[in-house]
Amino acid sequence: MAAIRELCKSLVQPILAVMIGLLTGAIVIAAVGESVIGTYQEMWKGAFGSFYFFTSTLARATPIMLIALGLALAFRAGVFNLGAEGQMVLGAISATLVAIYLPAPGIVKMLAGLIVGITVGGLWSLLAGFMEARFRIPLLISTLLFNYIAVLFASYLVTEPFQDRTGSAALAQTLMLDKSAWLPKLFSGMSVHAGFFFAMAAALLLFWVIRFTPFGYEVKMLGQNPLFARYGGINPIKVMLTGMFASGGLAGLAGTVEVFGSHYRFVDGALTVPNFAWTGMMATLLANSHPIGIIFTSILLAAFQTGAMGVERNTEVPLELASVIQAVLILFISAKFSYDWWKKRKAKGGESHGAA
Amino acid sequence: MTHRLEMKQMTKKYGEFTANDQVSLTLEAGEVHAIVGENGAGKTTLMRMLYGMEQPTAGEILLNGKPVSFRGPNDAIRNGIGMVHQHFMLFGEFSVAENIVIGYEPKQAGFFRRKEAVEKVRALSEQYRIPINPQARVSTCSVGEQQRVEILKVLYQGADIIVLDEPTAVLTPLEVKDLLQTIRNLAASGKSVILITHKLQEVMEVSDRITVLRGGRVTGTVSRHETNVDDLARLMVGRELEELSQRIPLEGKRLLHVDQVTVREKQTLLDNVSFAVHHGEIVGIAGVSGNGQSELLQVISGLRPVQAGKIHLAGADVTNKSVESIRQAGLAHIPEDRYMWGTAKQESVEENALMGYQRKPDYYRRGVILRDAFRQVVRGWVDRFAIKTGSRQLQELAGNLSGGNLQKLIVTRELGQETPLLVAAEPTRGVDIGAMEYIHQALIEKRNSGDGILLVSSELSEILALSDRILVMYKGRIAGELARSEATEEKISVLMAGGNVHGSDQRAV
Amino acid sequence: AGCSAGGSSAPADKAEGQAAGQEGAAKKRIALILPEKIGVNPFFQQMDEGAKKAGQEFGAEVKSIESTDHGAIEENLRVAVAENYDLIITSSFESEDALKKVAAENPDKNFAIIDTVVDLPNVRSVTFREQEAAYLMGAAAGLATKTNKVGMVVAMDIPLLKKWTGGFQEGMKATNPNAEFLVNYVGSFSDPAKAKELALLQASKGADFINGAAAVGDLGVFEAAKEKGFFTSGQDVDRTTIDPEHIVLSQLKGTDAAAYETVKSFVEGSFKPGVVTYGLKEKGVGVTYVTHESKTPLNAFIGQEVIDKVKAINDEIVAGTRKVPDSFE
Amino acid sequence: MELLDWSLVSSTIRMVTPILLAALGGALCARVGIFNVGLEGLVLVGAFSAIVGNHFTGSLFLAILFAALVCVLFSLLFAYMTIGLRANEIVVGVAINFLALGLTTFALRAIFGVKGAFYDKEMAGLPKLDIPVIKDIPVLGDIFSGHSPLVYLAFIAAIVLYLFFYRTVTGFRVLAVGLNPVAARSLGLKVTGLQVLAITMCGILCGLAGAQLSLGQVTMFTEGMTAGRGFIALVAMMMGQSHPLGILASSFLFGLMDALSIRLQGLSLPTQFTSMLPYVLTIIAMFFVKEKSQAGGRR
Ligand SMILES: Nc1ncnc2c1ncn2[C@@H]1O[C@H](COP(=O)(O)OP(=O)(O)OP(=O)(O)O)[C@@H](O)[C@H]1O
Ligand SMILES: Nc1ncnc2c1ncn2[C@@H]1O[C@H](COP(=O)(O)OP(=O)(O)OP(=O)(O)O)[C@@H](O)[C@H]1O
Ligand SMILES: [Mg+2]
Ligand SMILES: [Mg+2]
Repeated sequence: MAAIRELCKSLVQPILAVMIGLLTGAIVIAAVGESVIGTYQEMWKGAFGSFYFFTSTLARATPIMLIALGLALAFRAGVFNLGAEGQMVLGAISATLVAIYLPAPGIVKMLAGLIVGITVGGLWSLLAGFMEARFRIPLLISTLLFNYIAVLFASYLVTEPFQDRTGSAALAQTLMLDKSAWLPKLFSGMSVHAGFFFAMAAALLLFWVIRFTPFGYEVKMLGQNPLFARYGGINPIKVMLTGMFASGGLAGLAGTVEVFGSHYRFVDGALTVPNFAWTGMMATLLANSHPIGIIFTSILLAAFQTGAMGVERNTEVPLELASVIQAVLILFISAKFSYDWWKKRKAKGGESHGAA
Repeated sequence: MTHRLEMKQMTKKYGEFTANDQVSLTLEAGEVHAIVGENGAGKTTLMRMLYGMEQPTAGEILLNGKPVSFRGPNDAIRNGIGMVHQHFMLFGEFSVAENIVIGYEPKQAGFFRRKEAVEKVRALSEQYRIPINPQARVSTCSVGEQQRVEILKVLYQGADIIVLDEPTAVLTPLEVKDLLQTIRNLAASGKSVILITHKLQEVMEVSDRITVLRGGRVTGTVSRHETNVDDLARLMVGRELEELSQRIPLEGKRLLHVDQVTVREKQTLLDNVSFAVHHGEIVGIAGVSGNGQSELLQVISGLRPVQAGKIHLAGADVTNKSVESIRQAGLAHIPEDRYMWGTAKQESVEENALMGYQRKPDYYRRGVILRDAFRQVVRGWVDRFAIKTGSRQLQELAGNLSGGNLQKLIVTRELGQETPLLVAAEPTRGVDIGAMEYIHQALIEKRNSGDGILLVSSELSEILALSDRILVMYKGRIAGELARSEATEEKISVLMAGGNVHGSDQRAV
Repeated sequence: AGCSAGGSSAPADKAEGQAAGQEGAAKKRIALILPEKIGVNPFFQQMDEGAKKAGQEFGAEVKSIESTDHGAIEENLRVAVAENYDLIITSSFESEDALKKVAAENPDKNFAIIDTVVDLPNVRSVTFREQEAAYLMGAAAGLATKTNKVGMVVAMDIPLLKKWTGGFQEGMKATNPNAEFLVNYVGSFSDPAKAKELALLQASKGADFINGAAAVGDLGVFEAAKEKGFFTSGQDVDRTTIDPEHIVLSQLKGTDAAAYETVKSFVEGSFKPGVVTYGLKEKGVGVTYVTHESKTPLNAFIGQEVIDKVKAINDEIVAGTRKVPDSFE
Repeated sequence: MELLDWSLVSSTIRMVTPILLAALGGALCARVGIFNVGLEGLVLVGAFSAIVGNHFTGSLFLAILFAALVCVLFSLLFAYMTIGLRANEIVVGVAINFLALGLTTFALRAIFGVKGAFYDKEMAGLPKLDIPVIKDIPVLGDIFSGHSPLVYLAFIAAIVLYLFFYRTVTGFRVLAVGLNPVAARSLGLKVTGLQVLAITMCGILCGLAGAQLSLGQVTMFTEGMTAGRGFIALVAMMMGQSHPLGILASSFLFGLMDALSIRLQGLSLPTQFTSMLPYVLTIIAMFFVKEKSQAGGRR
C-alpha cells in the first residue's frame, strides 16, 4: 500500500512537469496563432507517429544515450566531464580513418573502427583526467577547452590530409566507408541501426555495474564523499581515471556509431551541430545518472528533436518556435515539482525554499 | 511564575518515528540546565525545534510567559536564543571577527566596517573573558578556538538563552576547563545556558538542574545537589554500569613499527617520530590537539605521504603505500572526524557500513557484491551496539542518525574488519556512557585476543583506562612514554605541556 | 515552416498526399528540402524565394522544409517521398549522400539538387561556377587598389569557400601581380563582430579594398568600411544598395534563378535529369556592373575604366579563351 | 609580418569586453554556488534586446537598459527554475541557451520580418569615447581611448564587483552563501534572496555584454551572434577562480591569444591550428594558475 503511494508520489513530479511544459508550449503556439492540438499532434507524429518515425527517434537517441551513459558514470563519481563533444568527434574521426584505410575485410574494418573510436575518445578524456590528477588542472576547464581543440583538429584532418577529393571536393568530409563496414540497419529503410543495440547493452551493463559491483559502489561513494572513499581504501585517482576513460570511450563510441550507422563518413560539423553532447548531458542529469532512466530521457529528448522536425514539415509553426517549445519542455521537466510543491502552492501561494 | 523559557509537551515525529515525545522543560535566568541522555534520545532534536530549525509536530514554546513560534533560526535569534551546533557553522575562509558579526555586520552606507567589527569583537571577548584573535582566519584556528568563536557569535547576536550541543566532545581537557568557566561566567552575568553533554562529571561541575531524556521522553528533572554521577547514569541508561574486563597479560610480537617518520608541509608536522605497537597491546597517544596526532594517524593509514622514515605493519613495508594496500596488510581505522572522513551522509546506513567490505571474499563473488549476506552482518552490528537507525532501519540515511549512533556505526564497522591493528581516534567522541562502556569493552576484548590498538584520545581518562603504554606528543615529536603502571594524569599533563618527566628517556622502540 | 513574410500562396492544407491525387492534374506539389536552417544564409534564402516565386507564377504548391541538422536531411527526403511530392528539390553538398540513397531507392520519383552533382537517372543537378565570378572580383580589386593591398574576410577555412578565395586570388594576380593579398578567417558563419575586427585589422595593414565572404559576417565588414573609409564588396545579391559609398561591388549567384528555373521547367514539363551548370556564360553567377546592372551608381573607386577591363576578362572567360580552374589547392 | 602591434591590444580590449562582462556575471552565480552554463543564451538575449530597444526608442541609453531588463527577466527564470523548483542548474542553463537561440531567431522574424540578420544602416551604435588627455598620448591613446562606454564600464564593473565582494555587507553575505549555504541558512541569512540577487546581477551584466556585442562592436543583430563567447566567458570565470580581478586577467589573456591567433592566420599554418591557439595556450596557462579550491562549479 505504502509502496503504491510512494510510486504515485514519484510519478506526480514528471507528469506535472510535462503537463506544465506542454501548457507553456501551448501558450507559445497559441501566441503565434497556430493550432495547439494540431501542433502537438504533429510533434507526436514526428516522434512516434508511425514505426518509421519511431525508429528515427531511436536512431537519434542512440548517440545521446551513449554519451549520457558515459557521463552518468563520471557524474556519479563526482567527476564533471564537459568534454563529451570533443571525445565524440575525436573518437569518430579516428574510427572513420581506420575503417577507411585499414586494408582488411569489412567486418574487421568495422570492429577495428569501433575499438579505435572507444579507445581514442577514452584516451582524450583520460588526458584531461590525468592533468587533473597530476597537475591539478580542473577538469571542468580542461574538458571544456579540449572540445575546441578536438573539433578543430578533426576539422583540419578532413579539410586537409584526409579530405574526400573524389567528388566536387567542396565539403570537408572523409571518403565514404566501404559498404561492408557499415553498421547494419535494424530494419531496412529505417534509420535505426545496430548502434542502438550497443546503447541498450551499455545501459544494462552500466546498470549492473552501478548496482551490483564493487566498482559501482566505489564510484558512488567517491561521488558522495571523496575523503570517506579515500579513507576506506578507494583509490580516487584510479576511479576518476576509469570514469573519465569510460565516459570518453562511450562518447567516442557514440560518434563512431553515428558515422558507421548513419552518415557512413565523417562530415565536418555533422556531429557537433545537432548538439549531441549537451543533449546527452541533459539526459544524464534528468535521469539523475540512472542508466535505465537514461534510456527514457534520451529517447524523450530525441523525440523532442524528431517531433520538432515533424512540426517543421507539416505545420506553419516556424522551426525556431519548435526549438523554443523543446527548450520550454526541457526546462519544466527538469523542475522538481513535488507533491509538496503542489500543496504549498495551494496553501501559501508560493514561498519557495532554496536547495540547501 | 513565569520562566525565561518554557517548552511544553514538545513532540517531533519523523514519519513513523517519534524523536521527541511530549517533552517539557523550563529554564530560568542565570541558570545552567544540562540535558543528558543516551544517543538518539532526542536531545539535538529538541534543541533544533527551540532554534527554529525544525517545526514541532506538537507542543508549545513560551518565552517569558509569551507563546512564540519560530519559522527559522532568524526568528529564534531575534528572540534572544542562540545555538552552538554539534557541528560548527563557520566559514573557514573568513576571519574570526567576520564569522562573529555575520548577519549583524557594522556598516556604513552598505559598506562593511571591518575595523569596527574587529573592535566590537575584541570588546566582547574581553567582556565575557573569552580570549580570541579577531583577525585570525577561522580555518587556522584550533577546535577550541572555533568553539569560542561560535559562543561569541551567539553573544554578539544578543542571545539570553544559549544552547550548547555537546560542546566538550571535541575539546582538550584544558579547553574543557576554560569552557566550563566561561559557562559559569555567562550564567553569572544573567544568561541562561542549555548544555547537552555525555560527560556527567561536567554536568555535575557546572549545571544547576539536569533533565534526562530517554527514548524521546523525559525520565526526570533533578537539581544538581540532589544527584550524583551514578544516579544520573542509571537514569540515562536504565541499568548499572559494569566494570571493564580484565586485561590478560600478553607479550606480543611487534605489529606496527613507525621508524623516524618525518612529515613536512611548509612546516614540520611530524619530526622524527618512532614507536611500535605490539600484538596484544593498546598504545595510547595523548597530547594537546594540534601536536601532530592527526598527521600521525593519517600517515599510518596511508592518507598522507611521509617525507622521511619507514612504517612497517605486520612485517610489511607500508611506507607511502596506498590506503587499500595498508588496509589489506592489516589495518582498520576509526577516523577522528566522523563526518569528514567516516561517512557519506547522503547514503544509507548499509552503504556506509559496506565501506571496506565491498571486495572481501565473504561478500563478493563473481564480480557481484553479496548484499544479502552482508546485510545479515550489519544487522548483527546494529543489535550488538544498539544503534538506533530510525524507522527505515538499514536504509536510513547516515546523516539522519544522531551523532553518537553514527559514531557507533563507524566503530563497529572498523571492529568488524578484524584486522590485527586498529587505529582508533577518539573512538567514543559523542557517544553516551552506556555505549562508551561497550566500545571500551570491545577494544579491551580485541586487545585480549592478541590484536594491537593505537588509540588517540583527548580524554585522558580514556587513555588511562585503556592503554598499556602511553605516548605523549608535543610539537610533532614523541615527548615521552609512560608505562600503564607509572602513568598518572599529572605526569601526562606535564608532558603534554612540553615539560619533562624525570627519567623518561624517550625510549622509542 | 519556411514561409517568408508574404507567404499568402503557401496553402496550409496538406491532406497527406492523397489530396493531390484527388485534385487530379490541378496542382503539382513540390518540396524544397533545405539542408540546414535558412537562417543567416542568403544562399538558401534566395533559393526559397525563387522556388516560391515560380510556384506562384506557374501554379504549383511549393513547400520548403528546413533541416535542423545533418541527420535530418535524409529523414526529410524520405518523408517527402512518403508524402508523395511530385518533385523534390534539395541543395548543396550536405544533401549529396542522403539524396544518392533516397533517389536510388525511389527511381520513379523526380529529384533535383542545386549546387552539386548527383549522377542518377532521376536527378537533375544544377551547379554554379562561383570561382568565375570570384575571379572577376579579384580582377577588379587588383585593378582598383591604390595601396596594392587587397583583403578578404572569409567565414571559414573550408574547402567549399576555396572557390571564392582561390578564384579571387587568381583574378587579382592576373591583373595586378604585385598586389598583396590578405586573407583572414572568422571561424563562424554568424560572427559579424569578429569579421569586423578582422576587416579593421586588414585596413590597418593598408588594404583599401576588402572583399567580404563571411556570410552574415559581411555586415561587420561593411561597418568597418564605413568607419575606416575603405572599400568593400559583398556576396550573392547586390549589396551595394546598403552603403554605395563603401560597398562598391557584389558577387552574384543566381540560386533563386536556379530554383525558379527548376520549378518552372517541371511545371511546364521540360524537366530533364542531368547536369546543368551556371557560370558567367549562363549568367548564373556574376559581378555587379560587369555582368549585371545595379540600382546604385558605380563608385569612383572602381571607375568605369576598371569595369571595362573586367568586362573584357568576362568576355574571355565566356568565350573560353581564359580558363578559371575548377578547384584550388 | 609583425605579430604584435598596438592595434592588437586595442582590438583585444574591444573583443574581450562581452566576455569579461559575462564572466563577471558567471562569477556572481558561482559565488552563490550556482554554475551558470546559460551565459551564452543570456548574452544572446541581451544582444537582441539591445537592438530592439534601440530600434523602438532610438535612445542608446534606453536600449542598454532594455537589454539589461530583458536579461534580468531571463535570469529570474533561471533562478526560479534552479532555486525555486530545484531543477538541475546545468540542464536549465543548456535549456536557456536553446531557448534564447530559438526565441531571438523567432522574434527577429516576428519583429523585424527578416531572417538571419537585422541590419539598419541608419541605426546608431554606441559612440566611441575619447578620453581627453590620454587620447593624445601616442601609444596609450590608441589603446585606451576611443572605445564604447560599455568597454570602460566593463572594466569598472570588474572593480565594482571586487569592491562589492570584499567591501560591502551584501557582498560579504553573498560570499558566505557560496562558501557554506548550510551555515548561512542557520545564521538566518536570506540565502535564497541573496542567490536571486546574484543571479539578477548576472542578468544585468549579461545584458550589458549583449549590448556591447550588438551595439558596441557592431550595430546589428545576427542569429547566434554570440558565437560561443558565453562558453569562453565560462572558462574565463573558472580560470579567474570567480575573483573579479582574476577574471579580468584571464579574459584578457584569452583575448590576447585570440588576437594573436588572427595574426598567425597569415602564416602558412592551417587556420584550424591558429584557431586552436587560444585554447591550447589557455590550457598551458592553467599549469601556472593553480586553483586553491574549486572556485566554481562542482558542488
Ligand atoms: N531528519 C531526520 N529524519 C529521520 N530521523 C531523524 C532525523 N533527525 C533525527 N532523527 C532521529 O531522531 C532520533 C533523535 O536524534 P537526535 O539527534 O535528537 O539524538 P541525540 O539525543 O542528539 O543523540 P546524540 O547524543 O547521539 O547526539 C535519532 O534516532 C535519529 O535517528
Ligand atoms: N595547514 C597547516 N599549515 C601549517 N601548519 C599546520 C597546518 N596544520 C597543522 N599545522 C601544525 O602542525 C602541527 C600538528 O597539527 P594538527 O592540528 O594536525 O595536530 P593534531 O595533534 O592531530 O591535532 P587535533 O587533535 O586538533 O587533530 C601543529 O603544530 C599545527 O600548528
Ligand atoms: Mg545530538
Ligand atoms: Mg588536527
